[in-house]
Amino acid sequence: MNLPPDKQREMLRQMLTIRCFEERASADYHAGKIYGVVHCYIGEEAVGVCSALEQGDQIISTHRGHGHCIAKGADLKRMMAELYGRQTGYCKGKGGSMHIADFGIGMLGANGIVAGGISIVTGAGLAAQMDGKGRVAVSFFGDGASNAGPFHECLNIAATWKLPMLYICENNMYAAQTSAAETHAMPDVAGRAAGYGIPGVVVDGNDIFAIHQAAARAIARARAGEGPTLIECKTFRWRAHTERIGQPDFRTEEEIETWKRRDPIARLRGQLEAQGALTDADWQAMNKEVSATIGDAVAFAEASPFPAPEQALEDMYAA
Amino acid sequence: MNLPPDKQREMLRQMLTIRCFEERASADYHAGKIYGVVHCYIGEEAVGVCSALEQGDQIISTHRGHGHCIAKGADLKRMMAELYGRQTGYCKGKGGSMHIADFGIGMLGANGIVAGGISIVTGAGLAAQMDGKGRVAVSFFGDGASNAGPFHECLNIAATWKLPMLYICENNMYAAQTSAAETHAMPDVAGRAAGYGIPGVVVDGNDIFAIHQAAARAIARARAGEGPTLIECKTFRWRAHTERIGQPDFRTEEEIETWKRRDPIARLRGQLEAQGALTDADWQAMNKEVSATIGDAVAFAEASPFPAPEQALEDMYAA
Amino acid sequence: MRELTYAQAGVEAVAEEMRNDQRIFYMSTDPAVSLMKEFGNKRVRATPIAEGALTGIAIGAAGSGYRPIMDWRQVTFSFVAMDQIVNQAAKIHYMFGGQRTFPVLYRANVGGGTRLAAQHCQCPYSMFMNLSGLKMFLPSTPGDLKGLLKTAIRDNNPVISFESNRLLTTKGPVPDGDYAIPLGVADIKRTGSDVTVVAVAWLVHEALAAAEELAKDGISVEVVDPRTLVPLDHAAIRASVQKTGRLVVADEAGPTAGFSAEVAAVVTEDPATFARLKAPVKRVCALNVPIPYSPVLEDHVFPDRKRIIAGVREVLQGRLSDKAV
Amino acid sequence: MRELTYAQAGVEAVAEEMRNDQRIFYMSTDPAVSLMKEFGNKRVRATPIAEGALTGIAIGAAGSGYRPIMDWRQVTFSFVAMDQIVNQAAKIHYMFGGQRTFPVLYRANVGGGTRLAAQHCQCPYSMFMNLSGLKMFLPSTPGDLKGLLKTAIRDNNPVISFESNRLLTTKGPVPDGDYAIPLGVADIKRTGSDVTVVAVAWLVHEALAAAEELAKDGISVEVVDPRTLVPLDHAAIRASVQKTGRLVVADEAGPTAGFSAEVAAVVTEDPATFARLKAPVKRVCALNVPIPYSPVLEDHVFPDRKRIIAGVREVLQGRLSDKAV
Ligand SMILES: Cc1ncc(C[n+]2csc(CCOP(=O)(O)OP(=O)(O)O)c2C)c(N)n1
Ligand SMILES: Cc1ncc(C[n+]2csc(CCOP(=O)(O)OP(=O)(O)O)c2C)c(N)n1
Ligand SMILES: [Mg+2]
Ligand SMILES: [Mg+2]
Repeated sequence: MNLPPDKQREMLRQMLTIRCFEERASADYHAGKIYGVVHCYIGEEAVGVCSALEQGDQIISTHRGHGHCIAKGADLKRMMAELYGRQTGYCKGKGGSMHIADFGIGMLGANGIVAGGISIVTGAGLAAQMDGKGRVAVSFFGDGASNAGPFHECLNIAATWKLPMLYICENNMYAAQTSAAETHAMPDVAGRAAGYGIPGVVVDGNDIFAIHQAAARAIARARAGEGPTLIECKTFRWRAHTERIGQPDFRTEEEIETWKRRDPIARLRGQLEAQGALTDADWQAMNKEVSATIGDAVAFAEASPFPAPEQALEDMYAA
Repeated sequence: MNLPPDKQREMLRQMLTIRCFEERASADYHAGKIYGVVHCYIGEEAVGVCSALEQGDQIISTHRGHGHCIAKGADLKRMMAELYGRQTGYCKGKGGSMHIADFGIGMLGANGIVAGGISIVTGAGLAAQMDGKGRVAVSFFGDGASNAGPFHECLNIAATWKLPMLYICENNMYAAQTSAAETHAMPDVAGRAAGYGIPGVVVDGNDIFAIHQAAARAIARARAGEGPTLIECKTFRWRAHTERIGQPDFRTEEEIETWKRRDPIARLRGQLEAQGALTDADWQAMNKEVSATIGDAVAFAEASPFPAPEQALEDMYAA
Repeated sequence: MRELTYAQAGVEAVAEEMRNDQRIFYMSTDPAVSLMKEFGNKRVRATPIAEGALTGIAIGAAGSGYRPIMDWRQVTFSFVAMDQIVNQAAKIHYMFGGQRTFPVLYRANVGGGTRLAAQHCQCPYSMFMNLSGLKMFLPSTPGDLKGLLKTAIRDNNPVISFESNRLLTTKGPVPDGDYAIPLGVADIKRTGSDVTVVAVAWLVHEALAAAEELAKDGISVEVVDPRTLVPLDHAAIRASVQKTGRLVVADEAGPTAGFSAEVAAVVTEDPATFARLKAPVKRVCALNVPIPYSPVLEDHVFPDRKRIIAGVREVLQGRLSDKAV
Repeated sequence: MRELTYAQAGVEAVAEEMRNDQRIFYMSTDPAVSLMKEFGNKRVRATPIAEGALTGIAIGAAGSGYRPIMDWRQVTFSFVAMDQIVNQAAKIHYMFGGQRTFPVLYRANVGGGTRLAAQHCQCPYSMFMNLSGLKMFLPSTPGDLKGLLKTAIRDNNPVISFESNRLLTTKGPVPDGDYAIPLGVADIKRTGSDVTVVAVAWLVHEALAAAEELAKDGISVEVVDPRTLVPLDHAAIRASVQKTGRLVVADEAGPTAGFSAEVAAVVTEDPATFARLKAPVKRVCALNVPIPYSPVLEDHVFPDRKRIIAGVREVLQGRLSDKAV
């Protein structure tokens, strides 16, 4: 992979930002400052798709959406303020963790319904095709979502209409407490692509370069009008399905430990060090900076007012 | 194909029965004796699946359901009475053409919602598996239905749970006025089976033996606990999507004529004649008998009373 | 004025708007041939049978600057798309704090009389009314349909156009030129003083026929056609009942938690209207069953002018003396 | 009597019935661990996330002699299964002329208070009430939930159990031994003479708290908990309003075409009840918006004891003198 060291370091910083953001979100959730539910992406931060996108390209996410937001360039302050339920949040406190969106940067939202976003972003892909400006759209979803109807309906439509789409299945081997092995007849979701006559690619989901590369190829194909690609990233979440206390988790300690040893952040850091492109001091500095940014985001959120109760009645209809 | 001549003649008679039943249904629809809508199966009668089933096996059908009913052994009288909206019909006049069922013979109903029956019959397959008596269940559906979510959800579930299922896609190349070429990225629906790790078979849908044979293999597999099979029968309907007047039909005369030359009935008749297993007199006699049966069905329907208006309030809940 | 059928008025509204605004495109499993011919297969798409996905695709395209129209055809087919309707279309503007507008028009045919039985005949609009975030209407005439469709296509929110199966081939006057009817404004289809009949779609015509009949007995019926279901014109309904003191709601749907229940509540929860209400409200609705096929059964299930007349007489019972008051 | 949480009562009902009847099996994307442990993965199935298919699979298995329970979990997830609910489960018995029975129990969690925002918090039960062919209930106590679930599991029709998110961890007495509560029978949770409050689920508890508060001012509130939504106990509701002359309906759902509208109609369309009605009916419901996340906003949207008190005072306004009558 021949990305310039600057870009690589930027990728590392981004993964680190995701991790730190979520560590803080988890802590603040347990401290009662964030409400409802938080789904952590920790362990899956190697989201190398967005680094291959350009401005104007659009993505959609899932209930586990912080990583995609950050990778697409969302403002940490407004994200954290949303988690804190404040007026200054992305959704003015109406959405929370499962519903952060930033249409301005082409992030069409986290989504609380499994497979609920796939169709919406396919519509963004159709719009991109009709615009004719070479833009693409990206649907992120989990292994669990790949068993739901919209996956099939949209892959067929996108393949038939040759929509400029990337379907990115982040296969972390579990849907809540249920293993993919119990719910999928085949280990590879990517194998379903052939039925629609489109490429189906399996990549190491903890190798940000592998993902970036596969995404770059799919994006080129999409921009060239050749249609969608299905990319399956094999990965694993370190934490429980949600941050809620007392939820069952049937995964073994051993399985979790194995995957912790494949930490995508440690891996990229190691690669950069091996290339001589990152010193220990660089790493310390990066950690410090990232942690300061998260601190700023929290400070912003804490300083922001809650919405006024009556604001519940705002934003019902567009003018 | 080594089926005994008796069985072959029985298959021929069945196809002929389907055709005559529908010719009559069409005529009576246009005469105003049958209401709503009628979808004819004419040209697609080579439904060789049911001949490979045993009593106790279950099937489900679609809006185009007469053929499947007859093949599974439904009573023509009660079918015709249902079309006529009479009390003696299978559904006491509550269903009509799109909703004929005979649970007693394992026919779980025609269904007015495209892809609506696939899940229900998959539940029958699950029941068959739990019963452990080696029974199977069969889902009939069209090329159009294969693009809908339930197709995908059920194939995955059936494959994962190894349900004793046959999924039979009758690909007549059109969904109402829209060609399969416009709505499918790939010509073969069967190609989607691989994504679920199950066999996907394409057969000549106008060759009843080919279908019978493919079905027999799939049934054996299902009874052995090895899971579902997807079989795609390439076929064609001769008539418009429905019998309603004035509906658009973009198919060319030429296309229709080509398929008429592949008439599944003429084909089987020719094969039987070539084997010396059917004389012209046999054929004439068979036609006469079938036509008498249809006549009896119509007479029965016409002699049957309409339901009383208040019967609209019956059958709401089971006791 | 020109006479068009209800179906023609619908096509005309769509075609006129599509000519004026290139951002509009149309999706359906079987679009009208005339639209396909005029606008070609990119702007009028014959889609795979995947209404769930297409309902969401419309939302996404709308959020990206287009103005899609998704024609579900029979409303019973829309249930495969219900997640996208309930959890996405209705919530997306609010949930994200109003970041984007989502101008989508959904079209759905409702009602019976077609002998197509339970899986094609249904009037489930109150299920959609219960949602927060969607607008919707159900016109009774070609002219109303065209005018409301035009407004809906120009609206920046998801709107559902419920269109009556029974009225598709009925003709009515349609004004020339460009006109639009605002959402949320009821139309008094006949003025009267003894009883208010609030009716929608086909039942408006049955109510008018009933009114004609009742007039022979000196009973004066006011027929209020809300036209829009959300937002519902509370003021017009209440004003009429304040005048007449009596309410019959006529609806092709079943009563339970239906449009008719909502109208009953809107009237009886308003102190000024309640104060003038002289008789119990009366719902004249379909019987509470799925729609059966056989004409004898189907016709028995649906309300009609006869049942409206009986309903009106019922709310007038023993109270004709009130008229003098 | 033993005290169990609402959630425990639900699990207990299911487990007891599953022990007694081998035809019962359970499907959910995340079934309760205790059920999985006791009954194993064939009778308690952790399914793919495909609620649409599974809802239909339940119907098919029911028609083949089993008695499936499909747990949709949050009711918002059931919308992906809406075709199977509306077009299949609700219609299949009637449409086919009663050929087979389809004993399926569907479970769904409803309501807010969980800070999960619009795609997880909703009270759309009136959307299901509008259908013909399904029975459904929404209990307010662990004891009611257990008794109704047992009846539902033994019923030979599709039944939906709506279960309140807010009540999952609240405790209440649950009788020992086997008992079942019939569908369609309301429970008067408190008797009173001035105003009837018809409430469901969490609002029953808020109504009881409101009644306690109002009692201090000498206002006597009767709290009627219908428990079953379909069939709704019209007689009990009407009898109570005939006694009190006033009706407040308290519901965590929005008002439009909601459960509350249905109750208002049931009361105001009945001549005997209408004759005794002394004041406008009052709906105390959620505000008409999708449910927002931030606690400040969410708490503002939902009705509570304070709003019930205000509602009761409103229907009593200027009429306290009636009490003497
Ligand atoms: C339609 C629907 N069904 C069930 C749920 C509950 N649920 C939320 S996340 C989840 C698991 C999703 O698994 P996957 O798609 O693999 O994503 P992951 O959580 O592993 O990132 C489930 C079952 C839901 N939100 N929507
Ligand atoms: C969900 C749904 N969408 C649309 C329709 C209208 N419709 C009825 S049959 C049909 C075409 C079905 O095509 P296919 O599955 O290929 O079956 P065929 O008619 O060719 O036998 C359509 C679109 C429907 N009944 N249900
Ligand atoms: Mg997963
Ligand atoms: Mg077809």
